[in-house]
Amino acid sequence: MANKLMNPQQVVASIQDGMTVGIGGWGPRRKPMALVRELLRSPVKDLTVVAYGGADVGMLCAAGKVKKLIFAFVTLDFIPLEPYFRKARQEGAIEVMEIDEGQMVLGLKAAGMRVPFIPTRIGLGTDVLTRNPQLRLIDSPYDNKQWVAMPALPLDVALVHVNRADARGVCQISGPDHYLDDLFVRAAKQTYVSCDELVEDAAFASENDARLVFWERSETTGVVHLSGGAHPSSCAPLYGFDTKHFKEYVASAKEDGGWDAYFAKYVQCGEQDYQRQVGGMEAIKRLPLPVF
Amino acid sequence: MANKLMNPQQVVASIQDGMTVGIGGWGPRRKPMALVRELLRSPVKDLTVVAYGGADVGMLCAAGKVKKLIFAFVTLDFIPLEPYFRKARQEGAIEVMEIDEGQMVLGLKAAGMRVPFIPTRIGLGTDVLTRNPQLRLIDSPYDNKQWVAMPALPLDVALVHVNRADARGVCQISGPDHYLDDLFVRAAKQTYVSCDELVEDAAFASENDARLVFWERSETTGVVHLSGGAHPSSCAPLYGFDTKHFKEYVASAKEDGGWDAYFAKYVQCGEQDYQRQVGGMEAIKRLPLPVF
Amino acid sequence: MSDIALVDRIICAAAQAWKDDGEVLATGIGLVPRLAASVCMKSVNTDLLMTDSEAWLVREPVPVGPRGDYQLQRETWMGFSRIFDNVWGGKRHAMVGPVQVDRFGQANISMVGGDYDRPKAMMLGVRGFPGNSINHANSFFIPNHSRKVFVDGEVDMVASVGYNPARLARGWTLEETTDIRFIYTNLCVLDFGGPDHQMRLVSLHPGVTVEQVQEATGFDIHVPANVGATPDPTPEQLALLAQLDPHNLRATVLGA
Amino acid sequence: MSDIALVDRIICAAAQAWKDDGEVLATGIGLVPRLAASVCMKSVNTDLLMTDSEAWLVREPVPVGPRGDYQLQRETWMGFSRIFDNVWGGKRHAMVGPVQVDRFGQANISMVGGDYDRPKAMMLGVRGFPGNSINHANSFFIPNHSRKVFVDGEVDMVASVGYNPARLARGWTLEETTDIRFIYTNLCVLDFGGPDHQMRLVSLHPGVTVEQVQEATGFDIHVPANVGATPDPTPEQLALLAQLDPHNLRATVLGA
Repeated sequence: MANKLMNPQQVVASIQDGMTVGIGGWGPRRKPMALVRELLRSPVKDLTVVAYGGADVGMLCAAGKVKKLIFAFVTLDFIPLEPYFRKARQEGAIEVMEIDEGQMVLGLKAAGMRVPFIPTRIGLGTDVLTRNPQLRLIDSPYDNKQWVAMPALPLDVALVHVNRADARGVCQISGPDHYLDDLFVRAAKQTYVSCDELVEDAAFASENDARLVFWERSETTGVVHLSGGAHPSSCAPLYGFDTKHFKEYVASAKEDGGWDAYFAKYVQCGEQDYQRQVGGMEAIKRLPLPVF
Repeated sequence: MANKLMNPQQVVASIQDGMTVGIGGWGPRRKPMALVRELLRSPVKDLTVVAYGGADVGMLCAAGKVKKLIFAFVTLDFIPLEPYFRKARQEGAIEVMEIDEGQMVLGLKAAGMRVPFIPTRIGLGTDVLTRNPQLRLIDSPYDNKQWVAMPALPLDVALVHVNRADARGVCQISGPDHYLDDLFVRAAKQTYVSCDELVEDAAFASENDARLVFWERSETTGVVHLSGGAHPSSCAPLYGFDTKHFKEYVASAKEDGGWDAYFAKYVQCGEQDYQRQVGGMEAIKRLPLPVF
Repeated sequence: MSDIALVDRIICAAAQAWKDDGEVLATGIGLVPRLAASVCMKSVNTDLLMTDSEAWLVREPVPVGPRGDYQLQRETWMGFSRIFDNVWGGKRHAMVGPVQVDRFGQANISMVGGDYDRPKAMMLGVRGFPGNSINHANSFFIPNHSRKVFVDGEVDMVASVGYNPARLARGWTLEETTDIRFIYTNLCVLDFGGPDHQMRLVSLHPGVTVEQVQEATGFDIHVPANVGATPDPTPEQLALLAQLDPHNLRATVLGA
Repeated sequence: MSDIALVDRIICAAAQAWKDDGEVLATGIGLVPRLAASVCMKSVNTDLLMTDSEAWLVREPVPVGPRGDYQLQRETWMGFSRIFDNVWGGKRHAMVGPVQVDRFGQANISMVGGDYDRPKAMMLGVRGFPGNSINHANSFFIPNHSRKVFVDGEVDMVASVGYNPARLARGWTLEETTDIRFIYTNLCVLDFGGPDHQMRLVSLHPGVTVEQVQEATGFDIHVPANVGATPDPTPEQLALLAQLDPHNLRATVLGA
């Protein structure tokens, strides 16, 4: 029986310069932040990143890891504007493919289904088309309308964070929403999952538990046990996002050398020191769930 | 607050000659058989039926209701060959569009998404293409391959059977599989649901209950309370399919005038007499769940 | 002047947006639109669907702010993937807050500035605007009616489709691509019922003049012969608002 | 002759079909394929995925027939909609039982007869054969090796794609469209490893001759210089089979 347990360094070692990396979660919610921090510590560069973006995207931009960003939004929700993403865009530091949230769904679905595109009306009449001339309009053989052919968005690697997983790669998301994580996973050649809890194989035997498993273990390449691995993003129902930490992160962007200071304090130090500095797992578990 | 309660006669009154009717369930599992029986009693004709077919399709064929059948299979599972569907095909009595199970998924999805088609490799190299010249091959703007453009399968009406519903049209399927019922519902202009149990609006408040609701009530046009309404098909976990009844049904097809006799005994009589003849709700509830 | 708080007037006016929609998902993005949808569902159109703004459809609107021991009245799982099923089916009417709107009703929340590659101010990205706008009905809430919002020419990044014939794809009509219902601002209520979908003044809030509105708008609006006043909320609506916003979060949204 | 039951020999030979597949969904349609997949998952390739043949992936194969107090070892919900996600991703190897197979490996479970509009014998329909065959690996089980199954010419309704260059769509290669692994019959084991994907004899069951196989096949098969015998099951495999088929349902599938 395959044992897929890995450490974060092994995950990052399988990500090469120029790869396309999809990141699960949504804004400041259930982002694989510990894996992102490990990526920040690595020499990897020139990534194409696909995400419903939050601080994951901001940090990767700040660290110069992003060549191209495929996105519909980047936001921290309670702080609408992500500061380092903003800076990267305003400085013209990254290429972008800016698309609708639902177009990203279709692109990931197409990749998972191994088709080149899915037709959609989304984008017609908007600058999504003018800013992305690679998005082609097609005729339908069944009507007289033009349709946007949303291209597949195949990923080399998907990074996601889940509540619970076993060593074989069975992953459970027990918060109210799994977002589009299953689509990221199916669109990717390799999927690396961090989990708050590592559990025995038998943990999913009840109907209710098995229903919260959203992809087959054959879609999971590696599993990293990282309690609190989504911090400072949330991982419902275990913990909310860390508004204090996010405020410090956002404030850093207003200082000269702010990113370097944040990086030195929270990233360079390694994950153990990171958790100590944010108050340890006890503090993380006390972070209240956000009320929307 | 909308009250969508109807009786079966009202459902059938909204189905007109020539309409396209999708039927939920799968083979002998969770079919809206009481609604189908009501349709058999009506003068409606020339229907195009879309289904993962079981006795629903067989009976509609036997009664001469079907002009065209869109199908991937028709089967009773433990009795592989559906006798009246078979007879209709062998007599050339119905037009057919015979497609792959997954192509039907794509066609229903396309209809629900309101796009004319979804590209797929399914069907290439097979007689699904030669027998359905209306299925067009298209070029992709993003590669050099030909793809099958699986057309949308929009439905005028969807008929489905669920475990529990409220009068507003919130529907819960609590068996292990909802099959593709949500896709039938989203592909349809009007959806009529029969339910084993009619419950209060508050019945779905827990997370586990709300997760077993697979479409918004805005997709439900009408609700009919019909305990045992799936019989002789199954409605897990409430009751299994009625093998004895199915055997009698299958045997009838071997007799001259067999359908007329079955119809007179089990359909013409109305639903109350039907249930009495099959042993009443107590007998239906005792039907063991099938073991696959 | 009226002694009704302006924000309450706007919310209760905006609660009429879904009046004739029947059973659609009402999504109000931001406090004012969400309260408007909530008031509507409780009093104007009780068939509306709403979420808890997270992952569940609920039988009754969830009060905004800290909930104390309030229990969610769930009726359907409605995570993001399900939301797209709903959007693509068209049975939704969203009320959103764009940063720019032009005379075609084209709206922008993505970026501001003339150079797309180096925006003067990067904002959120287009989010779901392209898909929402072409799939279902939309209304807007604009807390700061001004020429910075209602821009001359086109918005800097057209995130949602408007009534702009020049951008129409082959085979489509403007009526198929675009369904913008109402715009609620701190000055007035507008729609696109003028000639050729021109933006039209529907009603003025107390103390606001037609000239003020036109002055604060970067393009000509259609002014019908008789423009009424935005009605006062009823006492019942105000009582509902107090229940739905128990912490009075709405008091500061217009920058009090 | 061997004292090993033929059906046990076939099941244990067929259990090798998934040997080198790694972590894929093994779907065995019908008793023999399902028991073959079950034996494989318990002994040959423990990374396999299997379902309970209803709606759940399970950690261990479910014994066939009435289950008594056996408890399902669920690991993932796997209703039909999820199965299609898996199929379309390609990580599956199914073993199915077609009614007709031709020299290209094209298979049929739909209908028999020369007139599609009035079949001589209507069967199931194409089911998932078109999608399975072009998306993932497939093997066949044929309990009655004969010219009625292995037909001359093409099957009456090509439900699954085979190695037929005449049916290749533009831009595709046979290696992309078709991946037929093994055919297990009551006489022998076959694959498509002959020249130009010709059907090839892999092994003969005890007491069966090459001539018998060729005689029972409606087209020429490739016979390599040395054709071995289908191996005996090991005692461990037979013990597993007894666990997985506690009611000995397999005793009658070859028409004993």
